[in-house]
Amino acid sequence: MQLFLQEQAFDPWALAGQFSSALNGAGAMVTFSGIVRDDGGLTQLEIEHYPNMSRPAIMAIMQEAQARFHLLDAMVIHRYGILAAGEVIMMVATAALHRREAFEAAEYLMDYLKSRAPFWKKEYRAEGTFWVDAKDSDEAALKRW
Amino acid sequence: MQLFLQEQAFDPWALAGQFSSALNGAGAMVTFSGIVRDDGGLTQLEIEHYPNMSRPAIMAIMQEAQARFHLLDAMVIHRYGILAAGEVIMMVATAALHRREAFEAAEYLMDYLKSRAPFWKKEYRAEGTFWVDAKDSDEAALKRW
Amino acid sequence: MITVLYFAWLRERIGLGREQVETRATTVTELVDQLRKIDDYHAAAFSDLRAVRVAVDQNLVDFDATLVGAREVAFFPPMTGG
Amino acid sequence: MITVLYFAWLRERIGLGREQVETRATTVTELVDQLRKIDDYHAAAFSDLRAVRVAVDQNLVDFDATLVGAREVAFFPPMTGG
Repeated sequence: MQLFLQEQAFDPWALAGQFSSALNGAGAMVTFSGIVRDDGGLTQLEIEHYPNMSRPAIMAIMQEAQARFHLLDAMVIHRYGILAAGEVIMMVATAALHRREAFEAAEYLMDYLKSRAPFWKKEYRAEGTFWVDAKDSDEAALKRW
Repeated sequence: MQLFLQEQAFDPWALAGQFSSALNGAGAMVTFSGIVRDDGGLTQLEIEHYPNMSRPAIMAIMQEAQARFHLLDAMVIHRYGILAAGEVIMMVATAALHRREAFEAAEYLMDYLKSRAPFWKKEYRAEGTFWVDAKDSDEAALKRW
Repeated sequence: MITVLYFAWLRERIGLGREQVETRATTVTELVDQLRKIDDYHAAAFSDLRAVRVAVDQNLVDFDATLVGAREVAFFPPMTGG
Repeated sequence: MITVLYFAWLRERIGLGREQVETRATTVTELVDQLRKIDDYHAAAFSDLRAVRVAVDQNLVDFDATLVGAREVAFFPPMTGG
């Protein structure tokens, strides 16, 4: 399993290709990429994180996902710092024998990263800066697991 | 929306990158890749399809997915012919404003491609050749939708 | 005259992937009854219809579907795409 | 001596991201009561604890969690990762 936390931009598809090439015996691979959504008014997105905690918190989520969904491998990349609209914020990749496990593990990882990994997003707009509120729907999504 | 049906191998991550680059306003992108699973005994996999039907059938599934999950874009690549273990059989990519729609659309596409697109898999093993049986679990997966 | 197509193990069991059939069948079931009489291979391929799916003019249908106006009927096992 | 960390709008409202606090608090709640008294900024940041999450030594905990042996306590809003 691999976890990258970094400020600099990354090529998600080069990393997905490396992840894919290293697989052995997998039948299914899922990737999720989160993109800074360009809604017309956003000039940039700042992502703050808690460095001492983000790595162990995400590693714990990944280990839980691996055990629960019998993953052959998993990868998470998450950026922090300043991002422009259209840039990839983060990517999750999962590999398993069958599609159901690969899909569920990716959704599980995303649901936990959204609400349990110590990251906070701040939007920069012409009108000012705004911390993104946590959504009730994201907290509710955890109940599925 | 793009659909590629082809005999030759493809680079899924180059295509995913092109798909990603063309997105405008998406917040979430999901890919699924199906891989010829190397279980030790498989020497090759042959995929037969019904050329007159496979393209319209998959296009209909993609249009249904786009409408149902408000997709910004979708892409399907599916190979036929002879494949070796470890090769990518097919890829689905979906893009939406939010992660739930992108995930659900990819799962919906996969569930329908598995059981409603006219493809048949034949395994080549030392002991002989075997047509892959459709799984009850794949038919059952459609009930979710 | 209808074009009849066979895929996967139906094609292998019958020994051909396509044939032109002169028929007065008005439903898929009637066509299957006619095809069964061609030879033992056809009869064997259609011995258990629970294992067979059918498309009329590239659309999945049930065996009681009409053949009025149909040009191409395909028989095959449950699909295993993806 | 405990290291107290603040993130996101708590950091901005309090005006600093980290401070060393001499405390006899045995729970997070007791520590919060002490922090509130530092100045109006602290008091404002902790005015509604429903909007605040806390981690002790990098583990998410409830406000009644013990501080015995704790070295680092972090306060922040609900997380918005992914």
